[in-house]
Amino acid sequence: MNTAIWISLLASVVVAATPLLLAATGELVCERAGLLNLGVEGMMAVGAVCGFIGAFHTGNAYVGLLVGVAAGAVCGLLFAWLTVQLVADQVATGLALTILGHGLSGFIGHGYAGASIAGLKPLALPGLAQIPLLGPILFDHTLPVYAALLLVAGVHWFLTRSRAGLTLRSVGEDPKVSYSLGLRVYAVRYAAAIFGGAMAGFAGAFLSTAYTPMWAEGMVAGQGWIAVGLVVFATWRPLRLLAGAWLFAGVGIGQLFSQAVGFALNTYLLSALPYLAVLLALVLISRDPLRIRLNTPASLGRPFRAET
Amino acid sequence: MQSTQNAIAPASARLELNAITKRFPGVLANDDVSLRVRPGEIHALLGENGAGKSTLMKMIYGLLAPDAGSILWEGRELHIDGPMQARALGMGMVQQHFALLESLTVAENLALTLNRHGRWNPERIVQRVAAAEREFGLKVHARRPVHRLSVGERQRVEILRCLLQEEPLKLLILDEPTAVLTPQEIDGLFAILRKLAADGLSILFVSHKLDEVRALCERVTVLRGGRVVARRETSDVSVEQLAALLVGDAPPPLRERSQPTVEPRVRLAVTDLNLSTDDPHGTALQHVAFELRQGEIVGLAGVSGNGQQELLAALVGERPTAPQAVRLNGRAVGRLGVRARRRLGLRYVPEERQGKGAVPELSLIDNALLTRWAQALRWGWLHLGAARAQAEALCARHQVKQAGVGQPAAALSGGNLQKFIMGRELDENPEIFIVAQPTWGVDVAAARRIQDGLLALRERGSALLVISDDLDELLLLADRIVVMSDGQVSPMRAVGEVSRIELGRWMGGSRDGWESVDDAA
Amino acid sequence: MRPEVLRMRLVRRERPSAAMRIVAPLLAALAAALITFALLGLSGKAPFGGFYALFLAPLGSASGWADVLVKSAPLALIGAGLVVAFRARVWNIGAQGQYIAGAVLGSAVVVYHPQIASAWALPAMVALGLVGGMLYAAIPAFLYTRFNANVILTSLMLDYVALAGLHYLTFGPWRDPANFGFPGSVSFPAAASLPVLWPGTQFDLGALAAFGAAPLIWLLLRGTLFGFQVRVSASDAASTYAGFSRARVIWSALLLSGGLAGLAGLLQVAGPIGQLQTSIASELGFAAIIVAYLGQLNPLGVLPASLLVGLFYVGANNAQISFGLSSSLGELLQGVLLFTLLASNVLVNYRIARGRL
Amino acid sequence: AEGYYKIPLKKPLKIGFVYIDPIGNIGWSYQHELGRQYMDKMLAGQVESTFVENVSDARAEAVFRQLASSGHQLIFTTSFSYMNPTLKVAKQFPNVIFEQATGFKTAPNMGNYNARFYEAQYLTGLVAGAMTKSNKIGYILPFPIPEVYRVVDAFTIGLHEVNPKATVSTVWVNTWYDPSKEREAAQSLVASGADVIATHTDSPAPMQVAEAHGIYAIGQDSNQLKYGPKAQLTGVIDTWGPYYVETARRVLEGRWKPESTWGGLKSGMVELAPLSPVIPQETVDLVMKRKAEIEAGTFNIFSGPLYDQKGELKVAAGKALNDGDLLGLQWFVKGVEGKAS
Ligand SMILES: Nc1ncnc2c1ncn2[C@@H]1O[C@H](COP(=O)(O)OP(=O)(O)OP(=O)(O)O)[C@@H](O)[C@H]1O
Ligand SMILES: Nc1ncnc2c1ncn2[C@@H]1O[C@H](COP(=O)(O)OP(=O)(O)OP(=O)(O)O)[C@@H](O)[C@H]1O
Ligand SMILES: [Mg+2]
Ligand SMILES: [Mg+2]
Repeated sequence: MNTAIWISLLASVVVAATPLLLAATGELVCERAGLLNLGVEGMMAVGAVCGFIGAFHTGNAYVGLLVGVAAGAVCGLLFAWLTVQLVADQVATGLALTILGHGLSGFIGHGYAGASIAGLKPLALPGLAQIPLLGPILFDHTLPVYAALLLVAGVHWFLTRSRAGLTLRSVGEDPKVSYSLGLRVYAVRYAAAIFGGAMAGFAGAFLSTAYTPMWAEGMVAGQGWIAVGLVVFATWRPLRLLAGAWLFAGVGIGQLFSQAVGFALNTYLLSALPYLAVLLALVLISRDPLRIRLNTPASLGRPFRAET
Repeated sequence: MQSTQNAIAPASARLELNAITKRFPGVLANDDVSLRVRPGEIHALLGENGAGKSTLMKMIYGLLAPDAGSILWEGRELHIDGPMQARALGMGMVQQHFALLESLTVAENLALTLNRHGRWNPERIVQRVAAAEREFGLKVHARRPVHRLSVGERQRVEILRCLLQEEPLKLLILDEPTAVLTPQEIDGLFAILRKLAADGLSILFVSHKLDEVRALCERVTVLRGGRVVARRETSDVSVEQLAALLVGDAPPPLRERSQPTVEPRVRLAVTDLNLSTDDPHGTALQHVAFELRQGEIVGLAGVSGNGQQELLAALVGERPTAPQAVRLNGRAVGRLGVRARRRLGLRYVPEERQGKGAVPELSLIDNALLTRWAQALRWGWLHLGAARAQAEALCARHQVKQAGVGQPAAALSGGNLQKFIMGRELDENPEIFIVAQPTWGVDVAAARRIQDGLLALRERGSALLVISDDLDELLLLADRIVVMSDGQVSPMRAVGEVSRIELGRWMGGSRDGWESVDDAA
Repeated sequence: MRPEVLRMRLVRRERPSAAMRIVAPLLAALAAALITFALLGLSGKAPFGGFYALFLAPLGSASGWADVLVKSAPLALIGAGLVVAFRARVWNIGAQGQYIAGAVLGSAVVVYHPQIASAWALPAMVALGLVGGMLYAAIPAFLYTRFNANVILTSLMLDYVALAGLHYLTFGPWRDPANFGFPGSVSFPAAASLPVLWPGTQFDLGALAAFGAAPLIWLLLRGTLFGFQVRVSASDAASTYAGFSRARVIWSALLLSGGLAGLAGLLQVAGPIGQLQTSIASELGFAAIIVAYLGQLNPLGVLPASLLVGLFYVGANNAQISFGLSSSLGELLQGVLLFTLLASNVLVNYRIARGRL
Repeated sequence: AEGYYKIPLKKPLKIGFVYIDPIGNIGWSYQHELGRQYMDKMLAGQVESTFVENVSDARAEAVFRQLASSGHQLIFTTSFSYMNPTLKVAKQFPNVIFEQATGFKTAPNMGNYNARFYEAQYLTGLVAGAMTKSNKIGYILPFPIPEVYRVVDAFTIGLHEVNPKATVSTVWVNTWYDPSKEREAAQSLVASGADVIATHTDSPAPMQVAEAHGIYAIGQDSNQLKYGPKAQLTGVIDTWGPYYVETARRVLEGRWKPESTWGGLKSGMVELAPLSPVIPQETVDLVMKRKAEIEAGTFNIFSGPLYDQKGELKVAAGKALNDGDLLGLQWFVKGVEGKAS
């Protein structure tokens, strides 16, 4: 195989990992604040349809992205309202959000199925895109692809280096203690949920305005679930998320490519390969229970209410 | 001190509580409580378990809202919207239960409440911690994660947090800050507090240790059943009088200790016990050896975090060891688990009550079964009817105040929960009984009852190991005493033959006199 | 200015309000009805008719009830198992995969004996269905207890693997040879099919049995040592103290919930579906998670919760047929009702007072 | 008269349609929906129709039953996976007539219908053969069922007729519909050198990939021109309307009997999407010629000699596969690369 093929495949992997990265990074932040939002799939669907509609009516896919982000943020807000304000169960609320998001996206997207838009165009980064090998793999993509990479780096920095990140981690570890230290537990959890929703919306809008510029019910097709899984895989650390998303997308594309070049293997096995690869990697990295326990936000999924 | 106090007119009280009332479901926690604290005053709040001290402190700090009454802060009425605002006003609080985040480092924990307005620079915080360590003489490891700290060190971090506070600190609330500190640390802390008070800081101090209160505080307010029953200048009252005010009458005297009559059998023997830890900063046990005889209480002293937890885990079967390292009645049990050792007559009470000694979410019925389920099992079914009766009997026998055994354990006050847990184990008349921190945070009367229970068990011929940070308690209860330090235990000494000074040195890490006794033995 | 709704203050009740357990769902239904009306109005449909078709009409006829029961049965069965897992803090979200595994292993009897007429066929299939689900759930149990691999992730990934496996079998070696290359096993003969108890509907013995699981699980949790272990596993340290092995609880919880999911799978293929097909599962596994939580992790609560979700399914069909409501609107309104239910639940444990957050 | 299945009719005739996915505006179910709307228009006043979309196989039986018991007397079930549930419900509702798409089982009150997509796909193969430069065609496949083998084989036969050197690379995605995965499959095919992409899955994502890479693609189910204005060479369009009208009429007139209908280009059940202007005229002529021959029944696509992937002779010269063979077709012809399932 020549280098051009490798480059083209790796570039595809980077793009295919983008929606997973966006959604998973949002979910990671949300979970680090102690909120387990299983509604990523539904929020992505809403982001996808709203992003598409935005792009369709304005003729500008970037506007579409913004609309998708905003719609996702509203979903996140709804989740926060239920789970933070009304102390509803997080697991049930997340699953309900998935159903609601599916239904809502189908409902408002009804007239848009089958419509077409001009999708986002790649923006080759001047200078960077000319780097041999790395340039075309990393720096010749649409905006959300860069955004996802920056997001991972930014969230990593945020969590490890910033005051707000420290506050967020504290809230996720022990909201009761954080509250008694004078931290704004509710505000932090709201913000985290909204951010998580916004990024899921971003991921959905990326699908409908850039990856496969169109709208159809069910187009998210389980990627939200994979994103949730990747957060666990990454043991709540953003850089591992990058590894997980690339691994998943890489094995997925690798198996398709191997078929395309006539590599004969059981195709069902190939289909299952990305999941098996994530499983195997997880087993290999899960050795140290203490590390995992410390990385897991201790209050994940638990409600918090200040007693008065 | 006396002079500053007189110099400040009552009108300029820093904090004034007027007729505060707070009701919890089924409990009137504070009833018409009024209190004044002046700048520079160290004010003690005393009361039995459940008297309402923590509740009152939480209302000042904004963690709870009063149902009625008003709080004046520097003369103005205060409507606090939460701790955030309280801190902005210059309040700091060390809560009864640690308010630390386990996975963060000490510096991060401190940073959370620091530097709110200035530029964010974690490195500066490490430096400030170092400076504060020197200034206040409170040693902490700034870069160490909290989950690796000993209890004492955690307490120091808590105190440091308040001392480092940026908004000029005007009121410091300390809810039982000394329960886990060594005597030396307590002295150090008191020196700091006195100095700060001299600079005008007001301090509210909650403790069950009456001599401390007398040593530190100028005035004391005593709560009983949520009401103020006395206000005194500490110079006017003795410890005995304080104790009487607290409980309404004097605590019952401890029973007379009898001397063992026959040559006692060895119940528990530990020989060359070594145990590594999975945690690089945990304490590994090295060559631990001692024995426990029928009819005696052995006290295990030491600053917590020196391997006591690991030792307990190894003795009771939570962590396996070499088979011969631990023997019960002569039988090597190093490989046996908790259940098997319990069947062999060993029972224990861990130091964590909520979450280990009892499951907070579960009812008292379930909690009464926690270590006794094997007895309630009939043909694979748990006899819940019998279990309820058992739980009720347990509460009645040990004077556990509760609102029904169907209620969750979380609803018990700390002292009552401890009585419940101790009662559950004592009722089984274990041949070998290991208990950690039997009276932590328990009021004087309840502590007496618990200690009495331990002595009674000793009289019935059981062997007891009491692990405690409280040296006085050990000297009161134990026949023989060993000190644990850095994963090793000192030679065992009869209580009458050893001085507090020597024990204190050993607790501080000295090895003087270890070999000599070993040779002699 | 913060909106008024953010200003309400929730005060924890002394104990959960029994009255609110009844009132809250009614309030939720009312709120959902209002939102439904608004949405139907927006999409130009008659509000009352739509609401009726969606949530009430299925209960107006005997066959509607039968349909609801048939849809609810697997949810009740899987949900009851998940209650045990979730109570034991074992996050098995792989019921979908375990369901498939049970269906597959149980179907093996028919695939290898297409003409089977023995009275042992069904019992053997039921046993294999249970075992299939258990074996599949044993994988996350093993990976967790041996390698510490997170159960959420392993069980989720295994869902997809199970689906691929099902595809392999139904499109490959287990395909009915007489079917012109169509996917799916042979149709199950009478001896391998559950007897229909309610003629003219799909309500069969399996559905009836499925509803029996919840009370049994209730008894199990309440009265047995295992149930006690599950309750105590709310705290790891307390479990250790009691002398319970966490690994054993994890294994048991996964095997039990997996076994019931597998059984549900078998009861579907040997019942309403009648063959091992490519798409036997749809979203049952996930719906069952909602059922478990809607039932407040109480095995008995699972029964009404499963009936509600079953009603959703039937109502959505019904609303399309008799009212021309799009499937997405049906799904949307289900989501709305779930949300209002979850939101109103707060009233069971809290009462509302004015004031700060 | 002869063999007609009569039911006591209520007028207007209520007709139910069941779709496997949401209708959307493109793809398999949408084409059926267009057919339903066409029927409504043509038989206005005589029929009343209802549809239920997004009905998974697991829910199918209950939906059929609900339709049958709510007065629908003719029910079209439009997925191959609905065959067994349709049969089961048909037995219980003798006064309702069922028509199931792309299956093969019948009952006294149940017929089936299918379209010869492969006829059109053969023609698109002719086009692809003329247009490929890399001589590598990519084909994205859902699941190994005979329909898929038929279209791939017919396509390849057409391809080789024009360009014997060209090969078809297949990628199984094991899903009918997943835009992201279909896109990734198309990208992999492009990376491996394919310059024409065909698909038997349902989303237009492969068309978009082709458009983005400046290569060609063959449409599927619906006209996908708007997703690939430059890329779409032509495509297969399913047209069910006339069949629905005809069937409803028969039921109304008491002339219905259970049959297996398999319509192709001739009956209009399958149509060819407009040919792209970039296709050379000689190819267009060839396509038109073959189309006419197929419609006239003078040309059999599957006539021998046909070799399988390993080069073994499967159909000797002078022989041809009949409908029965095609119904259960399970192998790829020579020139198709990749695993046969
Ligand atoms: N959040 C709460 N809900 C219900 N009851 C409570 C709550 N907090 C405190 N109480 C009750 O209020 C009373 C006072 O409790 P408080 O914690 O103030 O006692 P305390 O004096 O601090 O006791 P201790 O010495 O054990 O710390 C107790 O009866 C306790 O059970
Ligand atoms: N929900 C509750 N219902 C009934 N009683 C409670 C409840 N929560 C707490 N309590 C009681 O109130 C007491 C005080 O609770 P809390 O958790 O505040 O502990 P505390 O001993 O006062 O320590 P701190 O000063 O750190 O708060 C507990 O010991 C318990 O008896
Ligand atoms: Mg207290
Ligand atoms: Mg207390």
